[in-house]
Amino acid sequence: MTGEPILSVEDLSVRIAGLHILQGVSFTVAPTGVTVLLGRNGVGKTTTLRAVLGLTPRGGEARGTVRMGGRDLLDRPTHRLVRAGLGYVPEDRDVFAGLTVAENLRLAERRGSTPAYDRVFALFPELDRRGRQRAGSLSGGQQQMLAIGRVLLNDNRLLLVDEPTKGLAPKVVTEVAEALERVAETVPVLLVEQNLAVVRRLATDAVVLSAGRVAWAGGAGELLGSAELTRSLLGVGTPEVRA
Amino acid sequence: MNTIVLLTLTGLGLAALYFLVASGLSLVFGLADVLNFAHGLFLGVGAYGTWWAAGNLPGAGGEGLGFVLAVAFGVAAGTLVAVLVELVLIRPLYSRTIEQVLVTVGLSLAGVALLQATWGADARPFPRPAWTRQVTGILGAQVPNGGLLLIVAAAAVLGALLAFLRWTRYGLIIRAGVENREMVTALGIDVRRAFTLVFAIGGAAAALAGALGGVYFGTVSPGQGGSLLIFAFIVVVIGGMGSVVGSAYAAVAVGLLQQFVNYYGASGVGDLCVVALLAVVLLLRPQGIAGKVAHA
Amino acid sequence: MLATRALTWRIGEVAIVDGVHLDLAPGEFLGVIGPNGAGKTSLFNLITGLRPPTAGQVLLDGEDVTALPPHRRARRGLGRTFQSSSVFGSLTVRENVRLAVQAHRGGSMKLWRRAAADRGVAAAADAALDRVGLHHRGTALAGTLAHGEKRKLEIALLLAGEPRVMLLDEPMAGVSAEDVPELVAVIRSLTGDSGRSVLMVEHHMDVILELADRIAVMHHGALLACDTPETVMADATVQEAYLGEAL
Amino acid sequence: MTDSMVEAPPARVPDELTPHRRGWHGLRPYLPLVALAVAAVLPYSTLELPGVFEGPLNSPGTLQLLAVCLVFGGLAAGYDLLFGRTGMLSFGHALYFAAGVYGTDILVTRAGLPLWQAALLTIVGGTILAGLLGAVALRTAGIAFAMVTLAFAQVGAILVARDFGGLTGGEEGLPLDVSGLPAGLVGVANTVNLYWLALAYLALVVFVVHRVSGSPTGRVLAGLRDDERRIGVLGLDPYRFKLVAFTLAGGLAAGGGVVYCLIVGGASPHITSSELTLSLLVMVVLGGPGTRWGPVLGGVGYMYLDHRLTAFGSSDAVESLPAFLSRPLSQPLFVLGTVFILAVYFFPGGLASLRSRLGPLTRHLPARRTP
Amino acid sequence: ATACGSPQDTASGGGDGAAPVKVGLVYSQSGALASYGKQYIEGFRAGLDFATRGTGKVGDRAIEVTEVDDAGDPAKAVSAAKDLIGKGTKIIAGSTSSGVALQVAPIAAQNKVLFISGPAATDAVTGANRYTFRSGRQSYQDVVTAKSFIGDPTGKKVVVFAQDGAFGDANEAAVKAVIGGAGATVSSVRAPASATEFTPFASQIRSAKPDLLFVAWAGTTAPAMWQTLDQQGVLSSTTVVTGLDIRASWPTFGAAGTKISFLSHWFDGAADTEAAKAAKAKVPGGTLDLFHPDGFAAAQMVVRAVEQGGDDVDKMIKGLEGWSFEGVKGTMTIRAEDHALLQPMFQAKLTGSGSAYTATAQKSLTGDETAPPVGQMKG
Ligand SMILES: Nc1ncnc2c1ncn2[C@@H]1O[C@H](COP(=O)(O)OP(=O)(O)OP(=O)(O)O)[C@@H](O)[C@H]1O
Ligand SMILES: Nc1ncnc2c1ncn2[C@@H]1O[C@H](COP(=O)(O)OP(=O)(O)OP(=O)(O)O)[C@@H](O)[C@H]1O
Ligand SMILES: [Mg+2]
Ligand SMILES: [Mg+2]
Repeated sequence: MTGEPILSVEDLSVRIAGLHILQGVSFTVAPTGVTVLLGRNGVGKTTTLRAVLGLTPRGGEARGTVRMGGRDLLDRPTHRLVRAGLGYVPEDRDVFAGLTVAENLRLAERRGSTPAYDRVFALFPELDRRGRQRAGSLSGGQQQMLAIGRVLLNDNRLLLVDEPTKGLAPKVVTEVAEALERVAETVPVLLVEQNLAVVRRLATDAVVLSAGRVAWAGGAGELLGSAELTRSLLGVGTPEVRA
Repeated sequence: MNTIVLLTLTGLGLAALYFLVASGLSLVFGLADVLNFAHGLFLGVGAYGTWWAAGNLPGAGGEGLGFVLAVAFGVAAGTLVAVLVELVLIRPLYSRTIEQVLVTVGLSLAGVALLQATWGADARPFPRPAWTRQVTGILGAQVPNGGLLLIVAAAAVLGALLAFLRWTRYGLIIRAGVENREMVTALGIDVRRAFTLVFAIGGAAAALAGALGGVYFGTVSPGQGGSLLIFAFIVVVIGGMGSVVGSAYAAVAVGLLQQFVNYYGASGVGDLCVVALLAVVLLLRPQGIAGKVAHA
Repeated sequence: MLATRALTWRIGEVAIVDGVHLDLAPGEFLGVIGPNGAGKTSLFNLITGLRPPTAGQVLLDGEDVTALPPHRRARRGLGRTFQSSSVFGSLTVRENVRLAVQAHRGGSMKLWRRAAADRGVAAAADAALDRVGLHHRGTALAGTLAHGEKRKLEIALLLAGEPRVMLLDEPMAGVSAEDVPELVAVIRSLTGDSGRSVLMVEHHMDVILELADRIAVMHHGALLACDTPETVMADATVQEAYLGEAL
Repeated sequence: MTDSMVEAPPARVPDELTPHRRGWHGLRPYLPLVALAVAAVLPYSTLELPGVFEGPLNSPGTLQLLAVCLVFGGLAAGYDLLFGRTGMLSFGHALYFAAGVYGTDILVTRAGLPLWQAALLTIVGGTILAGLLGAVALRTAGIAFAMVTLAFAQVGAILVARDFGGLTGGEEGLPLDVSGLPAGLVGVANTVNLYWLALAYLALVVFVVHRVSGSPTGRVLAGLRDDERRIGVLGLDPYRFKLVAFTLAGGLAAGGGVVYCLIVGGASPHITSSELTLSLLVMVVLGGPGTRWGPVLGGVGYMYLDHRLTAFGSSDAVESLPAFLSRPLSQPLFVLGTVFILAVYFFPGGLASLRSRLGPLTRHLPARRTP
Repeated sequence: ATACGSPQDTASGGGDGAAPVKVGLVYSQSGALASYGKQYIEGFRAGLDFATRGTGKVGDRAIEVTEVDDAGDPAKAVSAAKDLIGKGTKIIAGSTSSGVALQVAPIAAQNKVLFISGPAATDAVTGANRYTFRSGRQSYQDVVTAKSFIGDPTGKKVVVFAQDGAFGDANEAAVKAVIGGAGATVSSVRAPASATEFTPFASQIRSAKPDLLFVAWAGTTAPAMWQTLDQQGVLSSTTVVTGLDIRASWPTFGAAGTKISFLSHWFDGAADTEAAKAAKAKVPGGTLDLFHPDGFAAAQMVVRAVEQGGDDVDKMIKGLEGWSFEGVKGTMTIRAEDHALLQPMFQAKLTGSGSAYTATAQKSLTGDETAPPVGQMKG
């Protein structure tokens, strides 16, 4: 790990509707590169990202400390965090179905910085072409592109990205992975991803969650290089099985 | 001929009144997705605020600039109440639409009762410039000036609202916020402020409608808003929710229909026609005249 | 078993689905691939009747069902999953599946029967949950499931209906790597000698290659090719438009 | 714009479809019967509840008030079948209730039919009316559905107010001609029979709603509330099921109208107003939509407040307050409205949520003692 | 402790010679008719004081008044009436609105208690049943007063402008009977009660060119309606008659007020009777208004009933039927056949401007002149 972590999560615990979903999760995100958050369905990856952003649902409660640049993030309003440079690509895409693609992008513009439309349209020319289409009528993959494009419009200090390649055609998966790689050169990324090929390509650090706790944390190379570790933590023999 | 002119112009006056009431409703209901049954309260506050100012506020009165000042005071009062309501009562309840119903219904009951407790149940004469009671001869028809005033005001409000929605980002923020508030905040936007603003504008429009409605009716009474409200709801729905332009079309359709049927048809068929219009429009086009096609 | 004839759906000038001819034999597993926005989900919507086509026909067992509403087609044995999970969020996971079983077995219009008393429905529902590995979540509200769990519930709902023709829209999206083999096994068990047919959209090529007898390639609404996996994978256009350089 | 207002009806698992919680042991299923028995013998008690009721429990005034409350409890429970359990927001439910009230009244008073015939005809007629109008209105969904039902109800209100053929008495209403009624239903001394009638109605509605919700059909209705498209893809016709729920709820409301007409001894146009539908909605929300007892509690509570607050407003306690307090407090609607607003913040999820909210509290109490 | 009782218990009334007499007043303290109710109760208190000469007692029996708010809702009024009757009340009075009066009247008959209806103007209360009386005027008396404005009606053209519904129907029917019956041609223009824009109706009226326009309009839209009639020149082209409402409404007529011929049930200064003076002295503010006389007369009738009947309702009825007394308005007579209350009515003019208007009596009609036709007792 190099330098001070950009984000440090300490003893994060989340309860929703009486369920103890995260039970004291601690990890850090390095100031450069991609830190991946891995784990089976339902272990709490999304819950972790959302807690960092202050998006724990009503009736839920997040405790612990989440620090970025020496400041505690918990209990700060989400929109402040985002304006301070925390970009978020949600798991369910969450595009505004009733708005057009262009309106969705316009909404993502942040005051005080020039929106980098070139960057977005270079990666996803589809979005440029479909500016006037209602986002709700986009195909699943196109919605995913919009969700990613929305966050690339601005310059961020840290990106929280939840399963960005889900539902994308293999060719686009490669493109998105490349794009994230390029982004990660300047902005650290905390990534949740199920596609191990993508993980292998991008990840510098890895955190594995299991049942609401951190099961393993360390360098990504170490994890993916060891068949024993991947089998015990990720339940797959060698990641090469899924290309 | 002059009967037709008269019916058309007075019908437009009526339409203008409906539109004024509906515009705020449409904004709050259509954009912020809050079924605001307390809209009548904002109307009442605007009317009573104007009435009170004309009698008590130095400089304000029933004529000329004094009247403008009184109306401004009423509108300010309505806006303030709307903002307070949003901040205190509605804000904790976004996305809990069902409970919003309870709160706004409660508010409308309590608010109207409070007006009644303070100023009594009886109608009070409303201060207004003398010229609003007179008529202007247009093509042989004696058109009441009060109605003309409403038409002008409604056109101004329509223009202002369209400009607001077109030239600012707020329309966008609110439409997005209704779909998914969380995601709007996750884009770094303070969605709460936008919603407060919508309520403020809705409240201001309602209060203006209340004040001008007072001019039109000549009196102000606690329950006055309520009777207009049902037509305003109908106008909003026929027009397509959240579409200000749609509301304007619908208001004109409803106003003229009522006026002409009341004159040429049997008595009271006007209301039935409006209700029938509502049912037919919705059955043929569930999203209203100007509403976009809802998508699965 | 299932066939489409020149099935077309246009919005204005644009053809979203463009004259698709498709034949699905009994027991066949047909994979559908294609770039994002190719019209795969739209094709499913036309086949299941959620959208009326602008032209063409849908045939089920040789019969024209183009004019039938979705529920009538489902009654004839057409089942599907949705790309973005659509489960009954305010019901428990188990109740979700029971509803699906009950819908399939008939007797839903019984106002005076105790639903819980039907052991047969309960047993079938539990069996379906078991197969997708969700039995331990039976009492959770479906709306609160994690993303991957919802995907599994989608498949359980489909299984519960025991359809003869199944349309799966990206069943693996978001399913954790560890669970993929299990789910693949479940899907594989759907076809085989049971005579059921499957039409599956999936972007995970390894899954498609493992399961599909034939692969259809969609592009700009039209069917580019429909052939054995080997032939399709060797096709240069598919390589270029869809697969790109694999990671 | 979105129809999320109606597409996102109160998310709550119907009691009938949730696994039974432990804690009540085997007793829980019998509690409703116990409650019914207690309610049935209530009129034999001379218990005085000062401030709660004007007279002892067995006094006609108290029984009349309770009867009205019970009818509305039943009405709210019936409306919840639509709203809370199927997710259909109808703004015209008052129409079927009013059809029950005016139908009975007109058939008895104007046509001189015996009560049982009038009641039967009215309930059948009300159900058919609901079926027909529902068949049209259900071609729309969401807010449009709400407004179409409102439009139908509004037509009903206009027809009643216009007093066609002098049938309805217009805004003055139509007192019920009691000369042909069974003697047991007439006169203050027989108020208790009306009370029992209302109790029977409430019990019937709760039972029907309970049975239906727990039936295979109820399961489909609960599914409809969440995702109509999915129901279609599962092979069920959403329209048919919604129509069944709408018709059944309409029939139950018409039945409530019959009982109410007898209790109040006539019909007045208040009950045709859209405000009544709104009140039903408020009752259900107040109590907790989609729960077995919530709507009943909401309905009973609402009507109780509505009737009793007039007495509260003119009570000495209120009048002795300073003017700025006593003026608003003497307005029943002010207090009622304020109660609604407070209820949302103190009982989110309705009165019925009280149980689950108190549950953890009681569970935690013993734990607190030993920190 | 819980005691057991019969579910059919109702307290029996009095019995004991010195026990207080229970009187229940069910009227609007809140709701849209609250100000009518307020006048009624002030009038009642003044009347009770007047009729018992300040003692509040009849003989040695105190009158114990229970007030209940019905908020204008018949259902609440019925509940209240049943409660009162259950507690042994033999006399019920009040009913600010017609709907309430019509719904409570049968309850009184079913339970054999006396009911004295209040400001409710509907003709249907008269002759409703032998237990029901009224202490105010009825619509028919208004119309007869209106007729007095046109002298000989033969060949005259009369238009009734009224709202849809029972109130409008009753007025239209009464005008047809009273003025039409006397030789005038009567036609009508009807508008929905919810109407807010009156130009179409004003145009219809103007083109009908009536000799007399009779307006029966109640509700908050009245000022707008008057303004439209004025603007469209109806008020200046014909004689327009309508009922004079409570004082608070006078300024809302605006400029139209001085152009209308009013028929009046009562206004302060309409007559200078002993009772009126007494009432004026007692009523808070010292100014009488429209419905003070109704409350006042109700109290007089209650006292009379108790004097004559004690606790026996049949005797009360006997004592009231045919009774003549000096009320606020002048001589009032309870007609034995149908319990109509024959009473003087007034013609009035408004003068003034702004918020200060005064009404002056032009003419008064005696109870006999305005008597409605004798009807059959229905129940
Ligand atoms: N609102 C909620 N109420 C109750 N439980 C919830 C809620 N949200 C999430 N959970 C539960 O928390 C657990 C963790 O969910 P989370 O979405 O964080 O998982 P995940 O690791 O992102 O899974 P996936 O890979 O499927 O996306 C799940 O079991 C889920 O059911
Ligand atoms: N109402 C509409 N207006 C315009 N274009 C539409 C509309 N509905 C769908 N489309 C377009 O139709 C195309 C087909 O969409 P569809 O969802 O069928 O794609 P898909 O093949 O399922 O893609 P994915 O793999 O990303 O899910 C997309 O390009 C989409 O943007
Ligand atoms: Mg997740
Ligand atoms: Mg798709």
